[in-house]
Amino acid sequence: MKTPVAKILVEMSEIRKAFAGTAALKGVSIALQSGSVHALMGENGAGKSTLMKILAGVHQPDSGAILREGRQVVFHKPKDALEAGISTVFQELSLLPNLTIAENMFLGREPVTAFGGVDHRRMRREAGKALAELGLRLDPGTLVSRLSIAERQFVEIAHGIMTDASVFILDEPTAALNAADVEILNRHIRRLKDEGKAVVYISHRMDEIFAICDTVTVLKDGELVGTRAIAEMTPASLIAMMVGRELTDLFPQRGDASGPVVLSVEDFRITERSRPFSLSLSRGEIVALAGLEGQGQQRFLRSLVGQYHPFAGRVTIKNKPLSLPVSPGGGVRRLQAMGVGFVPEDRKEDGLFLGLSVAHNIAAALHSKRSELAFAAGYQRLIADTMSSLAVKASGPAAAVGTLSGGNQQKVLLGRYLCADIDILLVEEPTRGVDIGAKSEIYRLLRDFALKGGAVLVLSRETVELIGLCDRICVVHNDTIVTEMPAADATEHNILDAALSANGEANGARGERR
Amino acid sequence: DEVPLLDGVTARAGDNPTVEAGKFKKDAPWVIGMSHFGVNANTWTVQVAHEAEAAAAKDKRIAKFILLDAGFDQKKQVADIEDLIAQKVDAIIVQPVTSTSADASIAKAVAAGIPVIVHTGRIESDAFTTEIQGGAEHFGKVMGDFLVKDLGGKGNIWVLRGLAGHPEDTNRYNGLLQALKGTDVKIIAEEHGDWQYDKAKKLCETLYLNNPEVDGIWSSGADMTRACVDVFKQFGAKIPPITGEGNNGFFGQWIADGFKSISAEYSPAQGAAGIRAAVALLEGKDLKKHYDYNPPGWDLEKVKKYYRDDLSANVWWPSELPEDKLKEFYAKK
Amino acid sequence: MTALSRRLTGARGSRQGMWVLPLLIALAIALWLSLETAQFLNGENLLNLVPQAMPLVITAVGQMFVILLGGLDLSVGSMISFTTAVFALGGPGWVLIPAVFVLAALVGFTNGFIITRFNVHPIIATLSMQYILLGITRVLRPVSGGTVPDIVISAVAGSFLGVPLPIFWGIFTLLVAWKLLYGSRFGLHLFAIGGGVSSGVEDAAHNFGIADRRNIVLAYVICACFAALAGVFLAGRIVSGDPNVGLLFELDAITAVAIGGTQLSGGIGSLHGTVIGALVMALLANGMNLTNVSPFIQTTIKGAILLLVVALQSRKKMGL
Amino acid sequence: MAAALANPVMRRLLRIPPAYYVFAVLLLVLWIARPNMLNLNVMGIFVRQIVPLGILVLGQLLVMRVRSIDLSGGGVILLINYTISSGVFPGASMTFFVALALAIGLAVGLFNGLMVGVRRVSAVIVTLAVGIVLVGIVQYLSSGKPPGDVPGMFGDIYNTKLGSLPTPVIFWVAVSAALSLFLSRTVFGRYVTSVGESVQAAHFSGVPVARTVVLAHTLAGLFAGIAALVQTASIAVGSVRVGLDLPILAVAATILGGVVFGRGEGGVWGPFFGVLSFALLFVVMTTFGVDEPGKLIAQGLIILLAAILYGIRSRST
Ligand SMILES: Nc1ncnc2c1ncn2[C@@H]1O[C@H](COP(=O)(O)OP(=O)(O)OP(=O)(O)O)[C@@H](O)[C@H]1O
Ligand SMILES: Nc1ncnc2c1ncn2[C@@H]1O[C@H](COP(=O)(O)OP(=O)(O)OP(=O)(O)O)[C@@H](O)[C@H]1O
Ligand SMILES: O[C@@H]1[C@H](O)[C@H](O)CO[C@H]1O
Ligand SMILES: [Mg+2]
Ligand SMILES: [Mg+2]
Repeated sequence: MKTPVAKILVEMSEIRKAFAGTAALKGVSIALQSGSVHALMGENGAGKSTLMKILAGVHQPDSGAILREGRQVVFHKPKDALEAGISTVFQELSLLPNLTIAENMFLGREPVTAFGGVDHRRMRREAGKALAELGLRLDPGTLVSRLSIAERQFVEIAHGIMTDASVFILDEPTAALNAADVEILNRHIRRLKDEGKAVVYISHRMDEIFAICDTVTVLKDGELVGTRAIAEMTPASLIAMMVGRELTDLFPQRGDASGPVVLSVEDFRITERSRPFSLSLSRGEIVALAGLEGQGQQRFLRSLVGQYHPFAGRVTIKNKPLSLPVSPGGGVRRLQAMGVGFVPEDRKEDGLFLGLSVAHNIAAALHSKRSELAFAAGYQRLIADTMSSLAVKASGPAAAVGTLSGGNQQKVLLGRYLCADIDILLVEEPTRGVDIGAKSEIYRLLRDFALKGGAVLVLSRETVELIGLCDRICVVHNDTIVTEMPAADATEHNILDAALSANGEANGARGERR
Repeated sequence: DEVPLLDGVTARAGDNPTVEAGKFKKDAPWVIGMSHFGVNANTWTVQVAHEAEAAAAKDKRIAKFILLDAGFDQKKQVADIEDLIAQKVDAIIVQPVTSTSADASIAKAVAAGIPVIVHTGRIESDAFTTEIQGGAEHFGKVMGDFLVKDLGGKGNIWVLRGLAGHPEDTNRYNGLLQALKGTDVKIIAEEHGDWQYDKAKKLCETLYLNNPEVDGIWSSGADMTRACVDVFKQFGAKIPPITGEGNNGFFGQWIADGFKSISAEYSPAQGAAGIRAAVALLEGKDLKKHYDYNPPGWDLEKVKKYYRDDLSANVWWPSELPEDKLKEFYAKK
Repeated sequence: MTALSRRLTGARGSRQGMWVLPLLIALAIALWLSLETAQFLNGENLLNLVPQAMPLVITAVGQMFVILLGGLDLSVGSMISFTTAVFALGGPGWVLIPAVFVLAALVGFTNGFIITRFNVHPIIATLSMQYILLGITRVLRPVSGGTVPDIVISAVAGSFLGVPLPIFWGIFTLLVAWKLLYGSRFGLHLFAIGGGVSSGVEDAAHNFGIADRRNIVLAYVICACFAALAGVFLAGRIVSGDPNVGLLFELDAITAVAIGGTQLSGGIGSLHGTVIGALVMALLANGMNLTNVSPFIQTTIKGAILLLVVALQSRKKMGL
Repeated sequence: MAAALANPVMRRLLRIPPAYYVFAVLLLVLWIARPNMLNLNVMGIFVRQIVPLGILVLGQLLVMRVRSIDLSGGGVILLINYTISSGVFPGASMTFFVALALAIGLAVGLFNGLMVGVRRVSAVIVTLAVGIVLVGIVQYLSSGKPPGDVPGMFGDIYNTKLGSLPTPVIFWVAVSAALSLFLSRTVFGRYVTSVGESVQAAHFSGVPVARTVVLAHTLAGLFAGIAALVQTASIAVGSVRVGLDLPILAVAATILGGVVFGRGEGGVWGPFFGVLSFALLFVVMTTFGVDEPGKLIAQGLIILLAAILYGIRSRST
């Protein structure tokens, strides 16, 4: 491998930025070198995304300077940054659902034909090539609205890294990806690095940082803690740098899972052609649904709240039958009335009221138990308690949730269901985009919930999380549960094994995505 | 022998050619089409449609009477007339929305050999076959003359106009200006009440509260007079001389409250006159090209003769509707 | 069955919105008319239909550009009246014709500028513009009248090689709109911006480096210019200036766009759908006249058919 | 500047809906030009003129807060005016007519709500079409029986006063206050806020989204029914045409009052003052004898300038 002389492609110095009076960045400096992957770490709300949005031209700094190869530049808008060769994959998914994959990938820099029209043919060809390089077999003419979240994430990544830029910013690109997908992405990041590009990589997944990064900059509360070579660091020392303490136990102790069955699913068939399966969930238990992307685990969970019509099956909740199919409009309410809460994975689209207060977001599910015409209680006490027990970092209950960092948003979302009178939780991706400190807190919250007699069914792409958090793991493949194992015995390897080679058919990791 | 079209309608003096007799003569049964400027503008416009329909129903030789409604939309009137031509009707009656918009399509109809009768409005071209021009200036002037006379040629008046941009409004207003010329009657406030009760009521209230000192009110008719009278009654003030039009509700008010007024005549039966003109042309009778409808104003005596306590406020006088129709449409329960 | 009804109404998850069903409805109306009355298929009537539908087609196509952005332009009716009023001021065609388009561009620019720079809701910005333009129009031309340049009159009434000129107006309109919408980066960017708006991420397209404000302004300019084109056409048809000719026309235009499957929340719609929507409305008006439907009941029928077409267009998203 | 903007009191002030300062400025103008008109008696009469719009706005703000719109109000008003004045219910009592009006309003609102909330069709188009159908029904009925007189009792009530204020004005204030309380205190109010912010999030947090939208529209229909009663009482006679611009004006007043699609910073009182601003604007322009084109231009400019000012301010915070 040749080692070109590293040079500084971008330097941000003394960047300050405040939102409505609260400082998000208090004089942060960072230098990005060619041929290097630079990790940006820090707890939720540390200011990572804000720093990168400034580099991407989305926000303008209150003070401080950006130097591009030594020359000072000012980015008024994203286009300016793009033109300066800085390409970004944003943390929040922001593809346009009504455009095709190809159109999204070339948006803003479409090739044109001799007649001035958009060269759709070329766009599709090149998009198809880019997708193939990422191992995706998607038709570039597909509308993004038809893609799954993980597929969208990939398209977003493809859009970001298949550009002719020299600085690439990846803000939590793997939040919706599973291990196999992450490996594909890592290959591309290494390619960029070899080509002498500078890459900024933001992730809360420690293993990824150590696998591909060269340098790490840690932020805390908008301030620079320091920049180190990854080679000098260990996961423990990095965590210590981020949180100011060593995190000994990421996962809480498992509990006693021998309570009565509260949720039982029998002879459930997700689709007409899928094989039936059964599943039961007891008080005090946390059960995982593991598997590769798009194997039916989400479809199953969401058919319980009425989003999909299952083909057949019986579901009993606390000895009361749930008649299937559940109505799409009223399913969530129906389950809430039975003491079941559903936490959707996409907190921005489906979960939170971004423009409304933390208080409103937390109390939202509490009102639903009462009649429309009833007086709405204030729940100040409960809201304050929830905020403090979840350690939500916000200026107060009146702060708009959209201004909180990703991790704190997730806590608010969970808080909504934890404080409602609920004893069964169906959770999708409990810690997507959440930093390690907050992750640990969320795991503890879920375990406490189980210890107090609750039951949790979790769906996650992070296998390690499932192993550490849960009591039992059900591996889903091809719209059915193929294996069930106690989490204590599970390893990433045997889960992946089950997920891949179920029925003896060796489906490729990237097999049937759709 | 003159064809009687409507009381108050006379052939215009001066240069007024005669439509070549027999030019449009046709054997019955006939199909007559009418393009109404806007059936549902107010109760007066509804009544015009009813008067026309009743007149057409009375004549057994008219096999079919097609009424189209432009809804005050110039574009639609052009299309309506085209659609009547496409249906090859025997005569077309046009109540123009504006003084120009229908010109081209009227010319088209005449070119297709279909006689065109224009009434309750006027158009700038003379492409039509015959017209009964509802005298808007005359209407405004009758009202203006009354005020000038009653005020002794001196005083301050409010002017309540109809729908802005509507030729009927402008022409009535021009008639007022003619009457005021050379007098000391001054317009101290001028507003558009769109001929509607609610708008006019707001205006009169506001004007009154601004400055109740007014010697007379020129109202362009329709339902505005009634509104303004109600405002003065509400404030317990003396009702100044005010002009009105042949509306039964206004008549009742005038008789009951005894203020000074005049009622300019603008009969909805012009709808029937149009049918008679069309029939005359199809019969091959002689018609002049231009007829004017410039009837004198009505005083309280005449109003009392027409007023019907048993009918609702929404009937307009004079009417040719047969008694049973009047009862059917307007009887108070 | 569900697959069929999907096909007809849905194309859910397609970018064109629902246009097949309106097309079938247009065809059904046409079929009904040709069975019901011999006059419908008669050449003269078919030739009437083109100029009757043209102003709505032109205005609706312009309106579609801003609706695709999730915007709305309520000032097009006034723009049309204003155009005819300017024409009737008198003067040679070579001065007036460019003049009205410059003025229209200015009005559209003002709309777009106010909406993008000052964060004013399109309904408020364009409603204000509706009032202001109508006021100016009433100053220029208190009542209808005046003359229109001969060239405009003959451009509407005449024919070329036996083909009536309005057909060429239609072809011109569609070509220009097609080029803007499907043959340029601008068109794609419109869909992108509207897609962001309708999915609640207002600046999604902006973050892709798209000049969103400039494109939004341009869409309002295009909308106003198409309205002016409709105004020129109408001036030629009614042969005079008229302060009221465009009254409430904005509602007809919006309705036509919506019937054609374009969604008012932005990002979904099509040019052909819009043309079909305008044709449904024109066919309905013409058909009811030909079949001698009483004017007292025409409004109800028109409303009911609107209701029917729209009720069949259920969408995934709720709202405007 | 940044520090000043950061001050929460300052930020609050900057977010005041434009309706409030438009109202204040117009009041000031009137106070300078016609101080004698600024008394409760006179103002009461002016405000009474706009009560039908004011009540219609209550429904409009409700549906706009759940991201919908209702353009059918004009049709509802016309139909109710017709049923009361046409004599199709001879000898019916006042109570009957009131009940009938409310029933018509509720039924139309419910229909709108089902179409928008359950079938999810375009609210602009469906309510526009419903309005057209209602107007059409009146046109059809009036071909057989044109509208006539309104029972005298309507006008009599309309003209009463409580103290120095006209009853309709007090009624409007009371209904507005009731709605304001209803929205701020009940579970339904929270639902409205939730649905307005995000339909998806509302759904997943257990808000009955469709029912909320249906109810909002149904209430809007009810308000249109009430507006129709007031309007009918004020004209005291039937009509075949009613201002089609009424619903659009209601939208404008609502937005001036700080309520836009989905968001409701102006609450109920913002739009309330939006309506009052329109009332004052009319009075001021009539007082100054502004002619028809001038009125249109002034009205457009004032709405626009207020919206621009608000837009700049809300953007800067
Ligand atoms: N648009 C905004 N308006 C107001 N406050 C904001 C805005 N964007 C970010 N903030 C605030 O700035 C701080 C930094 O947020 P940022 O999103 O940069 O954090 P982060 O480090 O990316 O966190 P995470 O790991 O959760 O993504 C947070 O307190 C957040 O609430
Ligand atoms: N929502 C917002 N809040 C505050 N400031 C904003 C907002 N949107 C844009 N700006 C600022 O306004 C300025 C201009 O924005 P924008 O990039 O949209 O400009 P533009 O002239 O429209 O560019 P283009 O023509 O490329 O679209 C930038 O400084 C940007 O930060
Ligand atoms: O032109 C008509 C009549 O003159 C009547 O005054 C009513 O209103 C107008 O529409
Ligand atoms: Mg972040
Ligand atoms: Mg921009």
